[in-house]
Amino acid sequence: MMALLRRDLAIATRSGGAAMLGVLFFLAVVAVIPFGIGPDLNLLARIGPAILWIGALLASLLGLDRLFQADREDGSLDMLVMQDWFSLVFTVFIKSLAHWLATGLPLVLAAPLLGLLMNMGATSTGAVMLTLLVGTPAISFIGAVGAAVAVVLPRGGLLVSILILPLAIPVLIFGVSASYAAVTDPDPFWPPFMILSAIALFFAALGPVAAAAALRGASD
Amino acid sequence: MMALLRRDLAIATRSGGAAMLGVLFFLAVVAVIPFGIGPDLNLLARIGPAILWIGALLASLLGLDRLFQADREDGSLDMLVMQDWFSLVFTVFIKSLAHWLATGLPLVLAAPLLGLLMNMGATSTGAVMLTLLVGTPAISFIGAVGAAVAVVLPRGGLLVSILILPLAIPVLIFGVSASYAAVTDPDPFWPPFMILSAIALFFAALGPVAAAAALRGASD
Amino acid sequence: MQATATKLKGRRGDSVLFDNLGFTISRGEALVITGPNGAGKSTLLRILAGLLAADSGEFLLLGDDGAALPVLEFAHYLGHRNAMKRELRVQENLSFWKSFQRSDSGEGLSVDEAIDQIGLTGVAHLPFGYLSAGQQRRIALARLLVSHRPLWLLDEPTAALDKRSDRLFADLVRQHLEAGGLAIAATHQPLGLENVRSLELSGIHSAASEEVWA
Amino acid sequence: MQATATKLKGRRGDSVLFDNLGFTISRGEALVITGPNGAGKSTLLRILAGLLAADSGEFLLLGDDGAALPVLEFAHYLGHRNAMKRELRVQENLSFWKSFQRSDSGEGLSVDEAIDQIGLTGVAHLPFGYLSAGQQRRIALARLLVSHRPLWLLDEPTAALDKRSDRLFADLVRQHLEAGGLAIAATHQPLGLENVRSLELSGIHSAASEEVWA
Amino acid sequence: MSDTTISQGWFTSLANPTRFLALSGRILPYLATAAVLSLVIGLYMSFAAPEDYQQGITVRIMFIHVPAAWLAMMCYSVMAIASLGTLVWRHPLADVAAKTALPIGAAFTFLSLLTGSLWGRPMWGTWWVWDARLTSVFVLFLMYLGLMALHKAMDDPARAARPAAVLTLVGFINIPIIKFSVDWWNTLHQPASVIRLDGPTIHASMLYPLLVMALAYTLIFFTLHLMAMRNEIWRRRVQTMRRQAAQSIGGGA
Amino acid sequence: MMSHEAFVFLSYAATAVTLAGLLVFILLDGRARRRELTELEAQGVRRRSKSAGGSS
Ligand code: HEM
Ligand SMILES: Nc1ncnc2c1ncn2[C@@H]1O[C@H](COP(=O)(O)OP(=O)(O)OP(=O)(O)O)[C@@H](O)[C@H]1O
Ligand SMILES: Nc1ncnc2c1ncn2[C@@H]1O[C@H](COP(=O)(O)OP(=O)(O)OP(=O)(O)O)[C@@H](O)[C@H]1O
Ligand SMILES: [Mg+2]
Ligand SMILES: [Mg+2]
Repeated sequence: MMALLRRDLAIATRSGGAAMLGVLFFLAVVAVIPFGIGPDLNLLARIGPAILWIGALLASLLGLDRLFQADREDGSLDMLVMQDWFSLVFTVFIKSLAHWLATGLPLVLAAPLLGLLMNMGATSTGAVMLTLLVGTPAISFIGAVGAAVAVVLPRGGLLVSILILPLAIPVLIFGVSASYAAVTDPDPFWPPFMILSAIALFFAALGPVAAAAALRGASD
Repeated sequence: MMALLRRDLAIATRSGGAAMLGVLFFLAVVAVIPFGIGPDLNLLARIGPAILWIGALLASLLGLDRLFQADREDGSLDMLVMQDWFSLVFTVFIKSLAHWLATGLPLVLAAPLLGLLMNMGATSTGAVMLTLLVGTPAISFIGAVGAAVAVVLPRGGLLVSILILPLAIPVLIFGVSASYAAVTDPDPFWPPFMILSAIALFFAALGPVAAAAALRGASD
Repeated sequence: MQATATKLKGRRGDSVLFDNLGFTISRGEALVITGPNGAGKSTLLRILAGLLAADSGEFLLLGDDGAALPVLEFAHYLGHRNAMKRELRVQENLSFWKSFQRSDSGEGLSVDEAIDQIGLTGVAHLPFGYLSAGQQRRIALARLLVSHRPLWLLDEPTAALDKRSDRLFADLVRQHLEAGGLAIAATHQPLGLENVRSLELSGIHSAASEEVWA
Repeated sequence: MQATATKLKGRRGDSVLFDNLGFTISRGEALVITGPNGAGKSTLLRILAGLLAADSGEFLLLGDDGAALPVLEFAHYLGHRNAMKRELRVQENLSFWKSFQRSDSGEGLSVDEAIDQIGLTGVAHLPFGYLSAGQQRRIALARLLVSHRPLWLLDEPTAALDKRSDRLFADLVRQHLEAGGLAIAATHQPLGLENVRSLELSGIHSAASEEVWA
Repeated sequence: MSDTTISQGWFTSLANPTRFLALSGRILPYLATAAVLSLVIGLYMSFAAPEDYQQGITVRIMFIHVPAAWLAMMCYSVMAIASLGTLVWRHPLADVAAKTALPIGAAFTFLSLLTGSLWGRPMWGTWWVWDARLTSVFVLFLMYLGLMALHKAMDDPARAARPAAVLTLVGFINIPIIKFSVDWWNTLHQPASVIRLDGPTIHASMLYPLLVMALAYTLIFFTLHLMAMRNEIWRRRVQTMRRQAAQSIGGGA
Repeated sequence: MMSHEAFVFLSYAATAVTLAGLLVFILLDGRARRRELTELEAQGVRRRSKSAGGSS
């Protein structure tokens, strides 16, 4: 399974440059928001965490629709599906993890830079990083379900994103509220963060199982 | 060439009513935003144009990288390249156009509805529609170059993202700033809009030629 | 070890491709499936591999002690497509499959040995996408060697192979059979194997009679 | 009409696949290219089709009046891949190519006629992805019929075809030749054509000598 | 009829679409009559109900708004159960049930959004706020539309069944979100004009019309759903017969 | 500003229109499907389960 992780990462870094694309898109999002807000640095700092989170959520969608489609096209998917149920679920888990390492993690690492651009304080930036670190894997895991469903579709693209976005909303809600709680005083940081972690764990368990079920049904 | 346009549109619509998909995608993106930044209607109205533009950029990015790759994988690309230079450029133009019709146009048409949801005023919505109408084709055309380059490089290559997004970001920035200029009083709407139009025209001319050149060199 | 299919029925959409199909092969035996295009050879192989569900009937792999073995883990499936990534090197592709398809039933060859066996010494460092069609198919065959699995399910294994590679492939299968393996192959061309059983699919499809909706 | 290659040199990376290669075929003639895997057959065909640049030498198509015709517009190229969209119906795929590859050199068959000719009557409304490998290849062959082009460049046209379709294909090529067409095919299997010229690529590659970097 | 291994029991008889058609055909008239009757009674009661001292006449919107919202969620729950049927028992009718519930559920969700907006304008002074409940209902609407798009994207219903079922089940997490997100949202600041749910606990004079209307909506849902299911069975039957006809004309390859 | 009655009326009207539309759509769809079935049967395409009788 380490081999699968290594292979998917190798492909991601070699072709398309998923990591770069995600970070650049992220940057673009952060770059245009100030146009609307105007030069109000305070406001920027206030909505900064939300913007970073929204940007990260949207950037995670890039490449997600090809997660299994590419394997189907060259025939690898057959070999992945030819495993017992447990290994199949684990395979999906690993593939989602690889997707996260290639797209999600760079976003987390880029967050401090963007926090700077958004005039966010250190605490705030740290909180966003921490919540992104916990939250973006959840998006990859839940996204795997959409990607698995897309295997039977001639073309994934937008449809996958449409199917995934509503599911990712809880992650966003708690990610953002935990980030805010870290800076606004009366609200405690830990409760929303714990819920976020719980959701992430839940998705990490549910996503691969659901995606595996969809893949089993899809084979033709 | 009409046949090509029809085919590409047919493929796009096969995956579930392209026009409806664009609108749905946009709805999903917009629905996500208030969860992030909170239900403050004023703030929503202010960042509305930026959100619409970001949604449009994202929608274009999803699927753009496959513009030629899909044709290459099934062998159609050979037949597309087996044409004289002028027809090849025209073919690229048509394919980008089909991409825009399938992803960009629905977004333009959906903009008023989303403006309503984002609590944007009529002027603001109109300005966004106008800039999107001019700007999204530019993204498709410049994206075609990236897509063509992706085909060239046997291993995809980081170049694609590094190439497309930096070129697309000016479009995004002028689009957004023109939309804002239309509502904030001191700023004039026309200068940024003219620049946007100029960029769009430039890309519409340059994109297909550059992409065709890349494809000619690519064939292996 | 023994592979037995009983009363298999395969369907695509509303047409029954084959019904009441049965065979048994044991260690050292091969089965060649023939039939016109669209007869259902690939469908049959996918059903045997567990990638498609049979409409009815079953396919069992029995160990030497008579216990049923999971086909998923004891069979190699080689489909029309090669299951290799164009952007990765041959070496990377094969070692990925070697560790991904590791099995308890025995050790496979090393990647280099496998490449030698299919006669492509020296291509290990090339990206898979740089190979010619026949070379790609041969690398796909090398996948069968890098991890040992007793049952081979091969769908037109010799597509795009030149004559020398045809013979080379026949040798590989013969070695596999001699070592106690089993092979089931769908093909349009003689495989150059002796003593194989054969199964011919007629290509005449009947409509599914107990169609749910009708 | 006449197709002439003179002193063609084909290279992949640093190895020269063939050098000083020449041939001439005229109306009604076919050329069959053979050679082991990786010899350079596909490369040669792609060079002839204008999809790859030759290192040196040239390939010319001369009209009956001796004027050079653009190969791009007068040749059909059929590669290893079928150039069909899995998600579109057979009918849609073929009519797309019919109107996309419209040419002045003559009318092609209608889509339905072409499907009849390759013996797959009734599949027109199926998505291409639903067809079996051989059926897909036959639809790819039907593309050559829906728009008329005098020169056919075929890369392993009979891959995945059953025996009956092999003969059917041979008939199609024969008809094309009799109607004054030309054909160049790379293959590992006898095509069942009589009176064809043949060209064998050795598969022995030499290193590029006037290497720029050396 | 067939010797396949669908488990015995009461739903074996329902497993057969022909029998389902017969049975549903017999039930439908009664169901439809009951739906119309309860609707008439419910409408009468809701207009007979006294006006609310706070909300005035607009409180009458409640009698169509709340049942629509309930049905929107119930319909999704029906789909989720049907999806379980698809995944666990591979029951072909379960897929039909899940697929045909989609447009009906979308319609009810749309109605709850629309009547909510029409109520919100006089009550809150705005058509729409991005409040938790409103947004999560909006998300539910999106999910209905997304699933409809998914079904539309695949021409072979048999292949759409399982993936769509998986997705429906995963999307079920939105239902509790609709219920509970009000509390979660409190962590973010809220606009001043909020719905005063905690205000007047519903008085019996409003409770009864509401309950009758809810019953009417439920009956309407089941009537429409049964009809749509019958249509879908016919659609698949036609498709099957067409393909069989084409095959017998075209002959095998 | 509309009167409150107007909002009530609009909501009831919209509900009526939507539900009626759904009903009409389903009715028309059903009619079209049954017409197709009778057409096919008139063309001599027969349902298997019918023609096969009770054989299992
Ligand atoms: C577009 C706007 C609206 C949407 C999407 C919406 C949605 C919902 C939903 C989903 C429920 C069911 C909740 C449950 O059963 O737990 C509900 C119930 C209810 N809504 Fe709305 N609503 C909207 C606007 C309004 C407005 C403006 C009012 C009144 C001022 C209102 C008053 C109520 C009441 C009284 C209930 C019943 C609560 C109960 O007793 O369970 N809604 N709404
Ligand atoms: N994914 C699919 N969906 C629906 N029908 C299919 C699918 N794949 C194949 N079929 C149909 O099933 C039948 C058998 O196909 P199959 O691929 O098993 O044939 P085959 O014997 O392998 O043929 P070939 O020699 O051409 O490879 C064909 O009629 C084909 O149209
Ligand atoms: N895209 C490519 N990039 C680099 N080298 C390539 C590429 N395609 C093929 N080659 C190399 O060129 C040589 C000839 O390949 P070609 O595909 O022409 O062979 P072929 O005669 O068609 O073989 P086959 O019978 O297997 O189809 C091979 O050694 C191959 O490794
Ligand atoms: Mg086959
Ligand atoms: Mg070749």
